[in-house]
Amino acid sequence: MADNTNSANQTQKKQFYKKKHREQMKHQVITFAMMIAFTMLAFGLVMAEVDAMFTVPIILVLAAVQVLFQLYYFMHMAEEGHEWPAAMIYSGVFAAVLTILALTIIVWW
Amino acid sequence: MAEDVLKSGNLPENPERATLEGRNKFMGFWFFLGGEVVLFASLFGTYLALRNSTVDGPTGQEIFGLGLVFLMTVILLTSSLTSVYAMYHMKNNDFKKMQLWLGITVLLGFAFLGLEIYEFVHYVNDYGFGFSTSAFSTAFYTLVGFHGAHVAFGLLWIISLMIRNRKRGLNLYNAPKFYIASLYWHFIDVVWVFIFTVVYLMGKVG
Amino acid sequence: MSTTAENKAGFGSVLWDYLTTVDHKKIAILYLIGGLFFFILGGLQAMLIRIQLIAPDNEFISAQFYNEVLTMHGTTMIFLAAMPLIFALMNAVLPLQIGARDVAFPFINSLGFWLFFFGGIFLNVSWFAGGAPDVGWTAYAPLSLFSESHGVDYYAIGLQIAGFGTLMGGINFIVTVVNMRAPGMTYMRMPLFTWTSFIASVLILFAFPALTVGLFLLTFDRLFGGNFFDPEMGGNVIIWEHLFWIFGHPEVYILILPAFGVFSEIIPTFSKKRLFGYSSMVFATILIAFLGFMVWAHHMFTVGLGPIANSIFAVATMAIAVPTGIKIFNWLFTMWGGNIRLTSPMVIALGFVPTFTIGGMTGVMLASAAADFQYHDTYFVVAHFHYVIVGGTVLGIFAGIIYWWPKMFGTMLNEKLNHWFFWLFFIGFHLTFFFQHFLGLMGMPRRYWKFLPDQGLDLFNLISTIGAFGMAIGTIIFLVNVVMTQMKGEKVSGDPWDARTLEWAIPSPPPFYNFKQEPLVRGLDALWVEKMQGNGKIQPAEPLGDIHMPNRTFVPFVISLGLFIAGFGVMYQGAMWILAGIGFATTFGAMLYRSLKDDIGYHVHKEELEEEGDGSNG
Amino acid sequence: MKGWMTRFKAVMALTVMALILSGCGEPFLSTLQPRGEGAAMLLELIILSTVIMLFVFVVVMAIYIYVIIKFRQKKGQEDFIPKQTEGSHALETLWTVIPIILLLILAVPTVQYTFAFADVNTPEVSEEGEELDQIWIDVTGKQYWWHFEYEGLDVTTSQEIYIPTDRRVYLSMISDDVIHSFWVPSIQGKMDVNPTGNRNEMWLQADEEGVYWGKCAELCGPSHSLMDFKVIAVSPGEFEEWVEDMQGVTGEEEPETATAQAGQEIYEENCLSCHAVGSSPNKVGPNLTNFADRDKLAGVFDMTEENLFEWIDTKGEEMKPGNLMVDAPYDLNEEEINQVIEYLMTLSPSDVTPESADNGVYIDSDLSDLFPEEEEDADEESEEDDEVDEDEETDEETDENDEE
Ligand code: HEA
Ligand code: HEA
Ligand code: HEC
Ligand code: CUA
Ligand SMILES: [Cu+2]
Repeated sequence: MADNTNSANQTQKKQFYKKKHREQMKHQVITFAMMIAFTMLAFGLVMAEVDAMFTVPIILVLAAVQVLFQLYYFMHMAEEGHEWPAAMIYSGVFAAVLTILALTIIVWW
Repeated sequence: MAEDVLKSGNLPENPERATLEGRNKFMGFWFFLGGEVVLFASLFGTYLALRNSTVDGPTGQEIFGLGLVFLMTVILLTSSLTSVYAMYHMKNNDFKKMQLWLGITVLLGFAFLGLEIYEFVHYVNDYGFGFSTSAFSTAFYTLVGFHGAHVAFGLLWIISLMIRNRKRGLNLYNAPKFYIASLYWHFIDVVWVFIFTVVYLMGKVG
Repeated sequence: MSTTAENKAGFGSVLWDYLTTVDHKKIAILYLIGGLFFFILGGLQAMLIRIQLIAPDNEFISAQFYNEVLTMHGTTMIFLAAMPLIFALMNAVLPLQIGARDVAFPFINSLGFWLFFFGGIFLNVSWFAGGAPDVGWTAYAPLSLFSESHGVDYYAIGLQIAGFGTLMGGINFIVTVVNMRAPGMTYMRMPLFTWTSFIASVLILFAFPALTVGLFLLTFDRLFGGNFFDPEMGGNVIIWEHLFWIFGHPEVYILILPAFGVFSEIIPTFSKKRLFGYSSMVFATILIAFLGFMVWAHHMFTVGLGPIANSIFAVATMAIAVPTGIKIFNWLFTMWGGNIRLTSPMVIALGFVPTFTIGGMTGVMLASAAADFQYHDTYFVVAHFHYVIVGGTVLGIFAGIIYWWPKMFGTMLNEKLNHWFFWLFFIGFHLTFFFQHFLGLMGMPRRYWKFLPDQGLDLFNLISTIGAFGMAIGTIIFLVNVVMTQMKGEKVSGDPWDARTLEWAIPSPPPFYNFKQEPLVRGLDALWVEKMQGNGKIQPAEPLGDIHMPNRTFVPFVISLGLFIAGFGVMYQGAMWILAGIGFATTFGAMLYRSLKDDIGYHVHKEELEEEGDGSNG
Repeated sequence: MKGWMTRFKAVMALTVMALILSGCGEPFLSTLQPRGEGAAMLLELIILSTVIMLFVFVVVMAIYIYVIIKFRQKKGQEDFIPKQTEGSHALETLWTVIPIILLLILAVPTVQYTFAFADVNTPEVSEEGEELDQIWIDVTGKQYWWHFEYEGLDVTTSQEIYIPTDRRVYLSMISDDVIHSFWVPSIQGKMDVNPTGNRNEMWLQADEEGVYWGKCAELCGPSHSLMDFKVIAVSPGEFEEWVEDMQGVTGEEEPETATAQAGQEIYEENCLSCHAVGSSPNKVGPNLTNFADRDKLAGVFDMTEENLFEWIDTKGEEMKPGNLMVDAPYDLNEEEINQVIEYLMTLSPSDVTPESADNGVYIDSDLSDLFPEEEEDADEESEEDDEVDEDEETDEETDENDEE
């Protein structure tokens, strides 16, 4: 399992990775900024007492997008080696959606 | 191989997945998070079913203070970013900086938890909104409390990792541990995004 | 448990060995013993039920006690007998089938067992602490809130502990399959038992959290003043039903899929043919799991969800008959043109096919939402689910135990006694449950402590009770067989059945590191491929080298024990809170110890391995 | 909705099946001997699905038996290695498609019937084409007995409901404690009785006069198996008579004999807190207005003096474990109990009793006399709807009050 490449190669690789990581980090900071913006937008809509019919779907979509940001950028779900994690998360989401639908729609009052 | 996993330095690009044990941890933890999705979905579903069952107790609309929640949200989101920084330094094999950013993450986590406790105390004392007040209150405290418990557990976990490894730096044995702890921390954030949207914002809208 | 070397070692050291083991093969034996113990317990409870119902207006046991026995029978059988026995087979076989030296998380594997074990014990302590739960295994609220004894608290906390164990076991197997397959073992070369266990584990991962939450809500309501299910305080009892069945229906497929897997191994082996339609079998398994999540409300047709929801769930439920039918026909056509040997596992498989088909067909009848207004909560349902559970899961478990017994213990159960066991159990089974269909249609609801005379229900109930005795005698013969075989201790070869899959390529029982060299898999039915195309031996994928093994550990036992102790504190509260303190401190202390102490395992060195000689078959 | 089954009825197999099945069980209890429209429809569905299943089973078993006989290992063939067939697309398609077709055949009537059973809003139409009044009964399930209030008729009863034959009676059901399930196998399928705001609604219809057994079908405590009730179907005219007789009872009627009068006094002192005679809202114990006419005591025991004595003496403790009368604080001696029994035995306001269900007398009526204010038909419909709505509103109000 251990890396068998020689050390010169190693340093070169390291440099390359470092650069790559810095790139990634930039993306992540942008992501973060957008998440904060979304949050402010959502709170803003509610505090401004915009009509509920309009607000609720929007804030739900904003939340969903934020979560995708977290999953794909912060948790790297887009990178290779994440096929199974993605499959399992989406299976979980499938079960989750059914559960929530059931408990909101076919529960009487 | 066994003993070299404890040697620090000279780590491959993805140290968390460089060993079989690391890959197992990584996969297993992601799958666990898949299960957690259903766990929280069940709690959200229950909450949604009961959110209007306030009986005599106060409604969400009456008690939720958005300012505090906004502050909590920003703190938690920021802590997510700081843990990304920690992982960034982990991948660059810079243990000191990783510890530093993890430290900041922990501090933010405590701030969040403190505010949450303050919030609960405030509801109980000022609004008489206790766990047994109504079905709504029970559902509220259970959902938000489960999240809070996750935060608390995450804090203990990260702290113990930091203390345990403070002297020996990063290696192939502890890198996966740090990595999944940070995944956990992000997941907590994911849940919170839905909590502030579904519980607080939608509660306020009515 | 049985090898001569261990017999010579003292009892204490054997015990310590099992308390601290992380070897999946030993954990399998632990699950087997635990599961069989609870199966006998649940079976004895079933006998009490049947004796009470032998005649109308019988007063053999009291109404309250009947409800306790009934609840514990269902709960014990499902959670403490069937699940662990399935885990026993999975642990014993799954890593071997994919050519792995170990499971992905040996530590968590052992933790899973001990949590199950302590959860099961916790649940059964209720018998001695004021009464067992008495509200049915489904524990519908608000009856579960009305119940006065601590029984339901034992139910909620006990299942919670055992449930954590199951969840961990499930994750362990998923990762094992994803990450630990030997070179060449592609997904579409995995034996079907591995496939079904894998999919069942995925179901565990997504179904158990719903139960976890349900049990938490129940605990909060009963012990901490919560209002989830209290209509007076705005609570809603239907939430429990949904959560329970969102878990409960996938659970029944968790129970049946591995059994399907077992038969998909046995039938090809004893027909000397490869499985007919392998890829459609895999596909059907996945489809069953997927659909299994969308049908839970078929348990709630009479609850009043309205005709739209009922219709949707009825049709979705019926759809499951299609992939299951694919399986039935594939098994039949595996035998078609084969060379069928009627060994006992094969005879059990042959008993399974028609029995499960009947059970599945009554399932589809139940799925007809309107007609279910007549069937629901009657003995028709009881008959349905015993046909699928006993005729499917339990037969699958016994077939699997008999089939893999040589692999697990290196000995062979007596074939004659196996046949006796099967026929008594099988005939007893049909006597017991076939007539219950009619009892249900004739107006006998389930969970009835008594039925009244002059309602035409006497005869069938009597027959049913007689049949149950047949099952009991059959089970006793099986147990006798086990004891006799182990006393004799006659060794068998690594491949006594002339089988097809990888686990049969290594000695019985396998060495603790399973494969001396990682095997190279060259096709579906890896061993069969070598038997046909090679020299009958699996090629190694690597040169002989050191083998990395995990260290034994006592920590899982301690973690579980802590929760066990804490459970009492949470339940009795007051001065007993101190127990909760001690228990949680123990658990978290042990977890902390685990995460702080490096545990990187050890190596079996190449030289030692060479001394042991040829590790391959024979 | 019967239309589509009629075609099927032609099939011989069906008739044979029906014959075999109808031999099963007692006519007052068995789903296989339907005595009402609901149970008859359900039996059709049951038979249809059974036939489909038998067909499948025969196919499976045919292959199965053939395979076992034909391909069993023969002597001297131990080493024979059969061809390792991989599969067959044609076959696999076949056994995917055929089950789908069979399931569709079952699914269509399933959905139709599911909706038919849920329909409680369309009033029935008489032969003359007039809409019939809907008789609504509020059902309350309680540990371990049933309470019935006839909406708008001011009639209350427990343990037994009387219904007219040949027309639908509508039920609106709720529970006072845990979940129960209301089931009269030979007349109609079951429906849960839930404790929350949801009132489940269903209809009952009996073709023949008779005393039909009802069962509680949801585990509700120790005496779940003893929570039986009866549906007494009498001819419409007799039903009308029964309703009128019941309406007359105020509970203050003096019995004739002195012992019974003494019994009444004891009753008023000790039992009235939980029981009632005459129309009254649902109380802790069953309504006793027509107690002496009951077919069974407490739902399951023979109506004998000994049983009644034991019931009052022991408060039913052993007879119905866990029943709530054990909380009754009274302490009566033998004589007093006998006096109470004598009084209870006078509670027979009507000549219409369970026996009327099989005395062969049939009196017709359209029951319109019971609903006088709705006789003018012009805006009858809307009025009636209004009334139902109002009722629902009051229900909701009471629920809210309960919560407070
Ligand atoms: C191992 C467990 C197991 C399995 C595999 C199943 C399988 C099925 N079950 Fe069962 N079920 C239970 C365990 C199981 N069940 C339990 C424990 C309960 C009761 C719980 C409680 O209340 O306590 C229950 C209750 C239950 C109900 C609720 C009844 C009620 O309470 O009113 C229903 C209703 O739809 C149902 C349906 C089905 C169906 C459609 C299948 C299908 O998966 C069956 C599919 C199989 C076949 C159909 C046979 C083979 C197929 C062919 C040969 C192809 C051709 C067939 C046709 C065209 C029909 N089950
Ligand atoms: C895995 C699941 C499983 C299994 C295997 C069984 C097995 C059996 N069940 Fe079970 N049953 C359930 C799951 C299961 N059941 C569930 C979930 C319920 C619903 C509970 C509820 O309503 O809440 C139920 C309910 C249920 C009822 C309905 C009770 C009621 O509604 O009132 C009945 C009645 O006949 C019954 C009977 C039996 C019988 C006779 C067996 C037999 O197959 C048992 C055979 C086994 C034995 C008889 C063991 C024999 C061994 C010995 C006697 C050895 C002793 C000797 C030595 C120690 C040396 N069961
Ligand atoms: C605490 C309330 C309470 C009191 C007081 C009480 N009962 Fe009851 N009674 C009940 C309940 C509850 C039932 C229903 C039991 C069951 O079937 O589960 C019942 C049932 C009965 C029945 C059977 C009813 C039927 O319809 O078949 C009779 C008869 C009866 N009670 C008589 C009496 C008499 C006589 C007294 C007084 C001397 C009395 N009860 C006092 C609660 C009470
Ligand atoms: Cu009421 Cu069972
Ligand atoms: Cu189901």
